[in-house]
Amino acid sequence: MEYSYYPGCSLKSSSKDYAESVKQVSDKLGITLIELSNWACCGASVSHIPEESLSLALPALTIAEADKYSRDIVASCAACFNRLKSTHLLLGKYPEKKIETEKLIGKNLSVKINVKHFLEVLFEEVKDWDSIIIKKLKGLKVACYYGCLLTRPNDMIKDGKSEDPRMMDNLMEKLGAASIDWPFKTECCGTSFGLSKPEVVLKLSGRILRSAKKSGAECIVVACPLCHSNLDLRQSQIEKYNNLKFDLPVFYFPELAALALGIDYRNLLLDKHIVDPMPLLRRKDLI
Amino acid sequence: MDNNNQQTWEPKIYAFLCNWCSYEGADLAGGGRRIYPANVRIIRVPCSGRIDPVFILKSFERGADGVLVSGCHPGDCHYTEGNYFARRKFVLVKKLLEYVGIEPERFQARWISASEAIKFVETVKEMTENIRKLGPNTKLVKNIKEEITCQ
Amino acid sequence: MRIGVFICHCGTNISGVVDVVKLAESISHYPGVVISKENKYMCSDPGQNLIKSAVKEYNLDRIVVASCTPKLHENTFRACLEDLGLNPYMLEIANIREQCSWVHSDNPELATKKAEDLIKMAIARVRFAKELTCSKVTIERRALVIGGGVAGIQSALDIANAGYHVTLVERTPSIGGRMAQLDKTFPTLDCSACILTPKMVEANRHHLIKILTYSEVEEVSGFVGSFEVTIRMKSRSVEMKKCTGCGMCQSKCPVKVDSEFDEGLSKRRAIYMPFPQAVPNIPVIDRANCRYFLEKKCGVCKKVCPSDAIDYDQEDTILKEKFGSITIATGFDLFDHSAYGEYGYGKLKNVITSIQYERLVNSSGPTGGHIIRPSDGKEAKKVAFISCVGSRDNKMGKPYCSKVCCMYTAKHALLLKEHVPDAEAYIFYIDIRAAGKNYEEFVYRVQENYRVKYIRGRVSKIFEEGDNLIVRGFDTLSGESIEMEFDLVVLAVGVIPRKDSDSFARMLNISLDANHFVGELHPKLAPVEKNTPGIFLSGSCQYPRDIPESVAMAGAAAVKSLSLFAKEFLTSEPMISEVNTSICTGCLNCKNICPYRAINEEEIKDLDGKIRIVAKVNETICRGCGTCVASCPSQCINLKGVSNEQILAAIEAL
Amino acid sequence: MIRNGISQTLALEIEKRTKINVFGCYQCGKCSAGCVFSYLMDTPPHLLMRLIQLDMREKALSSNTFWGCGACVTCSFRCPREIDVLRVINTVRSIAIEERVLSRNNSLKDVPIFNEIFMNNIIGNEHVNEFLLGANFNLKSLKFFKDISLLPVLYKKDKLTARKKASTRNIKKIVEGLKGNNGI
Repeated sequence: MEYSYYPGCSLKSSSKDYAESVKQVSDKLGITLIELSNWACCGASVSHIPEESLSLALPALTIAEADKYSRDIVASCAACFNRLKSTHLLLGKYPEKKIETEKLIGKNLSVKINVKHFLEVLFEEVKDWDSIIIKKLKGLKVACYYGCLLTRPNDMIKDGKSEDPRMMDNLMEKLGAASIDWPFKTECCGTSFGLSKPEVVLKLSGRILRSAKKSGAECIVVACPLCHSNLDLRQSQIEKYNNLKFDLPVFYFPELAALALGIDYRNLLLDKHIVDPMPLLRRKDLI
Repeated sequence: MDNNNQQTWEPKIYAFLCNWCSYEGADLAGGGRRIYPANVRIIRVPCSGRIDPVFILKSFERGADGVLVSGCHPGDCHYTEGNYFARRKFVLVKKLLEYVGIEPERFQARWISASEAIKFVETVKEMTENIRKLGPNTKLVKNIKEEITCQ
Repeated sequence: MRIGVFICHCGTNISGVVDVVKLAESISHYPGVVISKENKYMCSDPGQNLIKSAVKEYNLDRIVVASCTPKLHENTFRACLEDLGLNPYMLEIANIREQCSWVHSDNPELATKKAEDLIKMAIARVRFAKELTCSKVTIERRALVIGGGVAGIQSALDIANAGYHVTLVERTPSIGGRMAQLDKTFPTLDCSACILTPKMVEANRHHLIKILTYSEVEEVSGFVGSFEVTIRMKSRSVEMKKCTGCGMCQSKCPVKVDSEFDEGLSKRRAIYMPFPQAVPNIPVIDRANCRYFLEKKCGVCKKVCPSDAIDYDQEDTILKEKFGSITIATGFDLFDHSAYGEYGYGKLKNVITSIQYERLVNSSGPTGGHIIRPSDGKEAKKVAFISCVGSRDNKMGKPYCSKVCCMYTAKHALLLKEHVPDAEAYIFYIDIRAAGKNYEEFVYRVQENYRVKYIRGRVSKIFEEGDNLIVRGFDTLSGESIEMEFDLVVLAVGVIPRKDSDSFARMLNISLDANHFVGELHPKLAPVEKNTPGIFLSGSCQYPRDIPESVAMAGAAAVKSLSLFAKEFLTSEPMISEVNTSICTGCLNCKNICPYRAINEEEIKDLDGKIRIVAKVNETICRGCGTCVASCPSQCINLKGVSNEQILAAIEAL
Repeated sequence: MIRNGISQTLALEIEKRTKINVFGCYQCGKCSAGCVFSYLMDTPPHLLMRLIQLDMREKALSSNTFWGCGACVTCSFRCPREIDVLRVINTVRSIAIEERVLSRNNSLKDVPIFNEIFMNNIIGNEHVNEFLLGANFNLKSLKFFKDISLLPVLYKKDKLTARKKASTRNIKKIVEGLKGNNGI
């Protein structure tokens, strides 16, 4: 199936590895992601934007752009997905907000197309994983980390249990990995406080890493570039701050899917990860 | 009432009110001495479910400029569910009136409880004003000259 | 037809705005009106005497009184007509006070015009008035009580002690209900079983009470004074007459399933008594789990039974009986906390419900009264009690306060301190609602003497870390975040209506309130009555009730039954529907929409001898809403007292 | 001290902008309990709601609740009264920015600086240039060497380059349009 693809800013800079794995997996599975040519930043988080009309206008620009093609929008960044989808929902719910936003961006909005996260797309497109998996991720203990924005407010991804989402866990189990049950699946990692008040990230992400480690995870799987940079890029800072040692590689979920689908790991830009995942993958005989 | 004289014309509104909620709401408006236009003529029925569409059509035929029907709120019906049947009927009545060319605003269905005197007063005020703007009802009106005779 | 019109000044209430004298004058010329008079106070004795003498003098047969709302004096004037030997329904009231003079005091001219219109409409209506009479109905002086908890038991006892027969129907194998599951009762800390068991025994021994356990009401028809009720007595597979209650069968049964009575904290057998003090003291076989019924093997209970009471072939018994009144005492269910994702979707082992805690703390419970945690059997030393789980929560669709949780939670914390003196108890609450007698004092005792820590703030998340639970809360009084480790968390789950309350209500044809509790006739003045006459409410089926309230309601409901039984006969409502069978086509549209199921089909013989089906109104069930009248396509059904002719005449009067 | 009764100006302003009725809040504290950022705030979310209910405008607008908020939506998501707390917090921030009310507590003074740089960044580029974002922030917040240790890694891992500047200027247009309306 064809989708309008909204990569988001991070996938163009700090998270090229995520972008690459999304591309590899969708190519392999025949999912056509057509990047919107004229997309704008979604605003990343409502807390950055001085006012609501602007926080709605930014995603609306992209929604209006996607309206042209009447294909569902796919985002792979959880924050982008959240901004696009909750804007979409809010504009559908409050017609006067829709009119206001249309005026502001100078374009009409149909709010008919859907907004999906790449995780949902993988789930909907592939029904039978067993027949296409080349290498099962046997024995890999993963902690699926959804972050706060993938499931909130109510069921952003169609997963039923927003406090204990299962979609990524189910995907990992289909790929042959063992997903562990842990309580910090949807806790916030500290978002963009990494720049403005880094202690926040060191504290909050530290708790997430600690809980994952305690629950017996060997690595963490994420669906958001910001979660990734907080847990991966800042892991050494976090270790220092908390005086703990984690050594937990952080994967994007399509990276693990790619490995299971038999895509060569050298195509995956895994070397961009800060916590080196190679020793773990080698230990598990996955590369 | 002489409907043809525009100078003295006052809208004539029939109100069919259920005995348990809306009629008591109207009584409560009286108890509170809440002034409203003297254009409404109330007909007491046991339940909004009792209101036959024929009553509404008959009212228009007899020169009513507006018809208000009101019963207990859904779920509060004294007779458990009479007002649900009423609601379904009124939707059809509204369509029928539109079909025969009567402005749908002339027919209003409301849920007014025994404690909602203010809602009753506001409804009557609003309806009187709206109908005043619409002018006299001329559709369906029969020119019945003969008075009811007595044995 | 000779109509008299009597217009009331109501002091100056009416005459201060409406020109009453002029009105009486102009009305007197109205066709059919023989006499038109006004008086200062029509409802007073002189006013009524005026009417009486006018009726006699002018030989009037119908009367219109233009005065205040009919809600006030309709009955006064009806009685006045009755005194004169006229039928009381030959009367119409024109409401020219509440709906005219009081609300149009700004424009006396228009008010007078409107008053005239209202009187004209009343005259038109009274012209079509017919004489109406009530019929008498006999009363079946036996009561049915549905539900064998403390409310049902008390109702049954109160009615039986007054000398009437009562049938008490209970769904589970024993009476006792929720109260039997409780350990102590607040605020007196009486042992719940100790005060309930004597009542259960008393009911069981009462010669006027028939207890049907393991039975359910399946169908109810009829009406006040004679409800026809079908009761299914599920087969116990044990012959009640032979069984001695020795308990041999349940000690030998090889099947173990979760005990409902112990809320899953212990196992019971497939043949079981729910608890040792069960009444009747006779087990049942749970056929869904019994190996004999599932696999046709086993049969151990039959072999070991010393009195040969086991009967695998026993069948359900259907009982049809008539009752004059029905008391609903079906009780409540508890909120299923697996709806709370933030509290672990019901998956965390050491997060238990308040009713489970009652069983834990009970010395005859599954742990012998030791407060130990389900995961590892370790004694709980630090326990969090969380209130308002599934109550005061719009997100969960439970906006109402569950009422009893504040008190039982205080009691739970106290019991923890009594059982484990060195334990720590924390109660997370939003508001403490302790408005019963001695309740507030009890809560203070728990805080002051037992040093239970009350933390004002709703808990946002509970999760496991290792063996223990982490509770994330906030003390809104100090402004401090709280993240504390606990051995055990007890959720004060809210009281909710019985899960099958919707189908139960349909069966009885009664209404439920917005929260699906059984709605009462009037929240202030008739809290134990239903809008269906002859049906009464007791206990938590109406709203969360504690024990004293349930018992009080039970007594009140019993009195309602008794005052019904004390009557010689019932009179039926005169303003009800009637079918003109000569033009009824038998479409039975009316039957389908009647909210009271008062209409049935009837076969009648035409003049030419042909049999056809027509609608027939049951006069005692019909309440006179008139929904059928407005829906009859052939206009053959009419409402006595508010007939189509009367309303159309009123419309045409202007 | 509240002497002359309580008006509702702030609450009504919020209701006008968001259609949220803050008087539904009964201060159960679940929002503050679930908020992982509440320790940063001088006024946790439930208390901010209270200040709005009491119309304590100055105190609400000068709180740092909205600078400490990470927009993780936990408060709105778990609120038993189904109040979208996050939208209320954001609206209070908007009003504070419009009225140029300064925070009475400067522990989070860098957050508005970051937000401003972020906005300028996307106004200029149509998207976020993360390197420029970080560099500008360090300059403006006078923390020149913050995260400097990460630089070589970021450089080596090619995490610093970004998407080419877009040719359109939609965001700029919108912001200018808004300025015309409200004078931000």
